[in-house]
Amino acid sequence: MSKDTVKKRAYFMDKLIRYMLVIFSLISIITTILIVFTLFGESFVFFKEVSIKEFLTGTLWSPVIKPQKFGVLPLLVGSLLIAIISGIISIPIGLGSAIYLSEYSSDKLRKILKPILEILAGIPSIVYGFFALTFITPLFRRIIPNLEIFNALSAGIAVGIMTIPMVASLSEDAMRAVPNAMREGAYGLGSTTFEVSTKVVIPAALSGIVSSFILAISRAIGETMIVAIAAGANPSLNFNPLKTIQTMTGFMVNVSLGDIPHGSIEYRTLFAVGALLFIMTFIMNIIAKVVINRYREEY
Amino acid sequence: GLFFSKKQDKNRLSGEIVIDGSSTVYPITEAMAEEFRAENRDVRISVGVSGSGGGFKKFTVGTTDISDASRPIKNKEVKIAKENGIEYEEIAVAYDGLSVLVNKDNNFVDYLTVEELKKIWKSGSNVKYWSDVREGWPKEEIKLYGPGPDSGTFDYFTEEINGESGNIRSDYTPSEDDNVLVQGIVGEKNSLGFFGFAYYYENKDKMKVVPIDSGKGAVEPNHETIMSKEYSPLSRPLFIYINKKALSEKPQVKAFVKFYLENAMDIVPETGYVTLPQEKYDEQLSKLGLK
Amino acid sequence: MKNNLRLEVKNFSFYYGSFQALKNINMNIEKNKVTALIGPSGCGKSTFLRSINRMNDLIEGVKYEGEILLDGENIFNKDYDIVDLRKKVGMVFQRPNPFPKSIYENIVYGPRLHGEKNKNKLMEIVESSLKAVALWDEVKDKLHKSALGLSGGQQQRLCIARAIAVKPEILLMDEPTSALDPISTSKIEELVRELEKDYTIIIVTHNMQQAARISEYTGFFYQGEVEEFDKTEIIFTNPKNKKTEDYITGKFG
Amino acid sequence: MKNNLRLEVKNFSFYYGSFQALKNINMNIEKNKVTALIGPSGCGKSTFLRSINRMNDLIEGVKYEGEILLDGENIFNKDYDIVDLRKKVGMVFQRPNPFPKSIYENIVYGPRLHGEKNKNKLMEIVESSLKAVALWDEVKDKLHKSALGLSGGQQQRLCIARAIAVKPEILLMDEPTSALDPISTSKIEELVRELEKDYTIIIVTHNMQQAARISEYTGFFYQGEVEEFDKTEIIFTNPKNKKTEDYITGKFG
Amino acid sequence: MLNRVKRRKLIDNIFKNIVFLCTMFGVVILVVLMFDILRKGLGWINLNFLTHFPSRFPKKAGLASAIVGTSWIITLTALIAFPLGVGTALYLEEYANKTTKFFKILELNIANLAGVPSIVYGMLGLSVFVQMLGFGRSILSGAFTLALLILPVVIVSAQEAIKAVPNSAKEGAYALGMTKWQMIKCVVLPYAMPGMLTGSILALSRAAGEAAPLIVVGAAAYVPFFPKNIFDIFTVMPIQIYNWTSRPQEDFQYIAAAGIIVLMILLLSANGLAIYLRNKYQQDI
Ligand SMILES: Nc1ncnc2c1ncn2[C@@H]1O[C@H](COP(=O)(O)OP(=O)(O)OP(=O)(O)O)[C@@H](O)[C@H]1O
Ligand SMILES: Nc1ncnc2c1ncn2[C@@H]1O[C@H](COP(=O)(O)OP(=O)(O)OP(=O)(O)O)[C@@H](O)[C@H]1O
Ligand SMILES: [Mg+2]
Ligand SMILES: [Mg+2]
Ligand SMILES: O=P([O-])([O-])[O-]
Repeated sequence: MSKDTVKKRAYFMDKLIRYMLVIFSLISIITTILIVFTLFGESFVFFKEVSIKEFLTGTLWSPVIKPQKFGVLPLLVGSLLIAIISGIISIPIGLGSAIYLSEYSSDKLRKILKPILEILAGIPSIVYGFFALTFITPLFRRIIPNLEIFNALSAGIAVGIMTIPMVASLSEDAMRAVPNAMREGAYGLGSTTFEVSTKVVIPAALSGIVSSFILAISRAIGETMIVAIAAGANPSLNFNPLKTIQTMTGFMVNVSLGDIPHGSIEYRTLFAVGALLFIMTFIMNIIAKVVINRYREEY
Repeated sequence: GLFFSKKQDKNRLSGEIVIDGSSTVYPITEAMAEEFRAENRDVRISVGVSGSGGGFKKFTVGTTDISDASRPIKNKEVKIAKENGIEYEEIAVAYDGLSVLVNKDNNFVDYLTVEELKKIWKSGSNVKYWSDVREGWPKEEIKLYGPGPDSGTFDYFTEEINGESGNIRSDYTPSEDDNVLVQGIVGEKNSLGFFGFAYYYENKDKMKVVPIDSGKGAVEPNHETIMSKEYSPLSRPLFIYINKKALSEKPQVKAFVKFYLENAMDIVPETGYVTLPQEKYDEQLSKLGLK
Repeated sequence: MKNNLRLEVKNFSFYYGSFQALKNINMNIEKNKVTALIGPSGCGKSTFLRSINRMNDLIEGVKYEGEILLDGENIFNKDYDIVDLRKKVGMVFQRPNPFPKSIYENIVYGPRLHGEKNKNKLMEIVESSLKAVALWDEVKDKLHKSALGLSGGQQQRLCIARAIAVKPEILLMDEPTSALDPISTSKIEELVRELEKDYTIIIVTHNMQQAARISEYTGFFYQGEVEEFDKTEIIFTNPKNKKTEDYITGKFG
Repeated sequence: MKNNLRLEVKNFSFYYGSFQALKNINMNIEKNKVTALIGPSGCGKSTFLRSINRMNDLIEGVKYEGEILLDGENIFNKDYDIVDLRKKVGMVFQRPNPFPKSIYENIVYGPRLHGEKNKNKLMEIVESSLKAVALWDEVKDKLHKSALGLSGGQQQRLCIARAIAVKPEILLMDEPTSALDPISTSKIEELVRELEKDYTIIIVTHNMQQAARISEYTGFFYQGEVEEFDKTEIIFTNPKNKKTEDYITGKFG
Repeated sequence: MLNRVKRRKLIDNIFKNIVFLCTMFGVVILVVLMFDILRKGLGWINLNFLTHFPSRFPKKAGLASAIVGTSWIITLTALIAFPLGVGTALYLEEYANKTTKFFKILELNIANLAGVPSIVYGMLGLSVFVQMLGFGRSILSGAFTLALLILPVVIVSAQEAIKAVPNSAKEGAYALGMTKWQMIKCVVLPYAMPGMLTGSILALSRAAGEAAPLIVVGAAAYVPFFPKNIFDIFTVMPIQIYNWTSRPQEDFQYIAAAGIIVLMILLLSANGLAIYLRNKYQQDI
């Protein structure tokens, strides 16, 4: 084979792959466009009947129960509650696990523990749902007697547990990618492992760590089954985690798998809520981006 | 040669039957499918669960042959079916008796009248304690459980008791999963809830069923009272909808529907539901020309 | 003399998995003296240096035999305080490894760790350390820029500055001038001479002249063993070992 | 002489963001000669070297002015084939950067890329390249072990071997012996002398003796400018520029 | 001064114990969960359970069609999502100009997709793959739906893995005259493969446990036959399990637990394979 053909082929491959990769990345854009079309098309019809103002500022949500009310705030609060509670669980515990695995544990132990944690991510969410309902809730009820059978607290904790591996595993990867020379430099100055982790490794791995947080929170907001089983289906505008709530996703899964006739206004709420959820994650992501960039500029 | 002729002799059925729809009707259809398949190995029959509404969504555009439904088809759905040129038959296959339940340790609720139920459940109800329901009952707060507004059971209950589909007080604890409701009633001393008969029947010894008085004395739900409609108004019919074209063009669908109606008397009770009277099945068989 | 000993290495061997990188090393390091370690690439100099502040602990699957005594105490003792050890025994690595932080943050990291909070004091430390390594003029206008934007030699000097900012008692330097030009090199050598008054210094170098110029003692490593260890003048003028002589005169290979 | 020119650098300036690292460089590099670049740390030697094979393209926010002609063609031309350029212009970096693969794979990767498939040939290349950098004996038993487990000096030699395995026409070497002992260093110097017959070599070094020993031409960089560029013997015996003289005699600082 | 060291060491020690407990928290929860599930389900696992089709009789009920369905779906999902995700990540990290609007939109867009609830992907799958593209209620539709669902996680984790590849190694590759793609094969993929695999394992595990979007797409609960090809109708284990948990008969709760055990074993072996691959790659580094 002549050198020239080798070269030509290499160049051709390079070009080909380049175009292929562009197409690959366009798929995610296309997905979004399709989602936007799916959600916003029907929402458009919905907002002909219900004013955006009523939807966004109304404090009562009962699209099926008469009299119909289309104030989405209770669902929004429900979703936020779940996201916050699960974040309180998954972020510190996940990050703690990541630090332990990457900075303290031996290679051998890590090779055992990490896959074990990853199994948590693979347990189907119904299992967590029933775990929350039949284990966490009864357990907490002994301490908090006025905890309702369906409540945001247990569901949020279960969602948090489920997303621990996401934080732990991805953060650990990011931390282990920090070159050892950095650690050695810090240890050489007499740092404890705590100081090496918090002052050198975590700042250096920050972007990976934060993106694991964002994935976990996004996942929590998007989680359906656990919430549908353990948090109840009672949209109420309060921030009390001991009460029954309904989240946006919980509502959506009920409507889409339930008995509501397609084409009715009740059914269209599904799309309006979906669209709102989409916009919300969008805003959350923009905020996260800004925050990360701020942090990075310090260096 | 031998193998071939044998196959021809039996005139075996094959092909697909695609069924989807109500979660309430699913157990019956599944049982039918299982028995049907025992005799017709080559028929590829599948049953999905996506709710009555989800089922109709697929049925009215022609992706399924049969749709399970725990309520009659609605006008909007009829319209879509028309637009897509789908014609169908509605067949009632069983009854479900909605059961009203309280915690096992509840020793004062002996029965409830329809009026009392309505007083408790109607939209804007101000019943808070048992004592608000009937004098002499303790002043303890009632905890209410029931299916969420997206199920057929909810629809039926609100219509029959509160007089309007979707009319219900907004502060009860709904769940779309009946097993989850069982947990609520078992776990809460002052609970009151309702759900499908089968769920009560399977958890009989964990909770207490409430007889309902609709003016002719209190009646407890069981197979006899539901079938005889003595237990009223909380027994409702369950349906399957059959695509007419599939019925006439696919011999396996026709055979399956025939099988369904002919064996309902035996199989329906196994699944925790209540049969229609035999005449009803016969009637429908002749209506479809399957007799 | 015994009183003047800071480090005593006794029958020390070191293994990476099954590969033995150091073989039965014995060496005494005197207080407030500069000891140079020389030897061909791969002979174990870095490994030896990294054993003294137990930096090799960070590598999986290593093991060692023998002992290293610091002021009479075995640093491998179970309850020996490793953080304290590393504070006492500073290190400059073979490859510059600045933190991905600003130049300023790189220097104050250590002092802050060890309790210095006063901003003015910290700034003083930054200035004096950077001046000591002759880097101050080059970077004084970009103290808050990332250290990763410095040239190779600048990074190496920054790492030296970072090490001396915590005022260790013993300083391990692994080829600290390999990436430096002669001027910076002579600045660093000057610094070493200066530090010698208060510090005990062990320096790995490939530069014979450098070893000759700055050290009192020199150890010659060869294939994981110490072939010869003696006063520098003896090693360079009158080595007892044939291999040492060959190596120093460049005959060897 | 014009015919012997391989590289012509014309009014070349280079910026990292707003910081100007190279100022109006002019330089002619002759074919089959060794050109040494010297100068204090941070003066822009690496930057210059990395401009020649456009390695600096990989850094965000840089810009340049002027041109660098390779065989008469400006390498910054829009349609200049950058991959080809880098194939022709090999490079050994200041810090060793082996691939996360076995020693063997590190060496054969390039040749294989450029069309060599024959296993025996590849093994020949591995052996000869490793022998050329005097690494063969040390690693011949662990050719299929990860290259990241080698000592600093071994890694540096491996990277040189990797570079020459693809037989570039021009070789850029950024302090290729900074982590090496004298023996290995002299081996590498020998190699450079050898390669000179077929290659054009530009080498950055901090070691004046080395520059004097191996190069025909020497350029002295100072704060981003070329202060003096001439025959090595002239630079080292009779520099025209005061700064050069001071630097070479070590007076300067 | 010594006091200070003592205090710092104390902090370190406390911290170590805290992060250890964090790790153990996950492990303990897993043990509790597994214990509960095993207690309920282990007695129901036998050969029949693995080889039978679904049935309304607890004793006859089996997972065969769901196991096969899940295997099909997950394999196909991996085949679609992994190249797409890694490819997109490579484009973003290695090819795209990070200062352009297009890049920023692309990145934001991916982060966004991660938050879209799975049910919406189900709706999307129903209208696009099942109806528009005409794949019907098939394995193919299901796999594409799940692939889109996990794509953002695969992309983001692959991106992080690529970011961590040392620049010096890349430069070394370019200096040998490699094209970008050759450089990626030589340096980026080997360095980043462990991280990419981790992300994909997590994502695939999630896909294997998803029921809702597949129900919307049209997976059935009762499928008493094996799919013949990727255009066939199917069921998956989570649907089967979900279906069992919602039945009134108590025995089915145990069967659901047995189903979960089997699903976990399947996930574990898939994880095992991926972990083996990950360690293998990590060793080379
Ligand atoms: N990536 C970068 N970003 C910003 N500034 C840089 C970058 N790399 C180098 N510089 C600056 O450019 C100048 C020249 O750097 P260069 O690396 O070319 O020096 P050098 O002559 O090779 O020094 P040394 O001998 O120490 O390696 C230095 O002042 C350095 O701080
Ligand atoms: N992490 C490691 N794992 C396995 N072997 C190693 C490791 N680090 C070093 N070695 C081996 O141990 C021996 C000594 O290495 P060391 O780094 O101490 O050499 P050195 O004398 O510092 O060499 P140089 O002057 O090239 O830096 C070498 O053969 C090297 O290949
Ligand atoms: Mg070394
Ligand atoms: Mg340089
Ligand atoms: O599934 P449903 O019977 O509630 O429609």
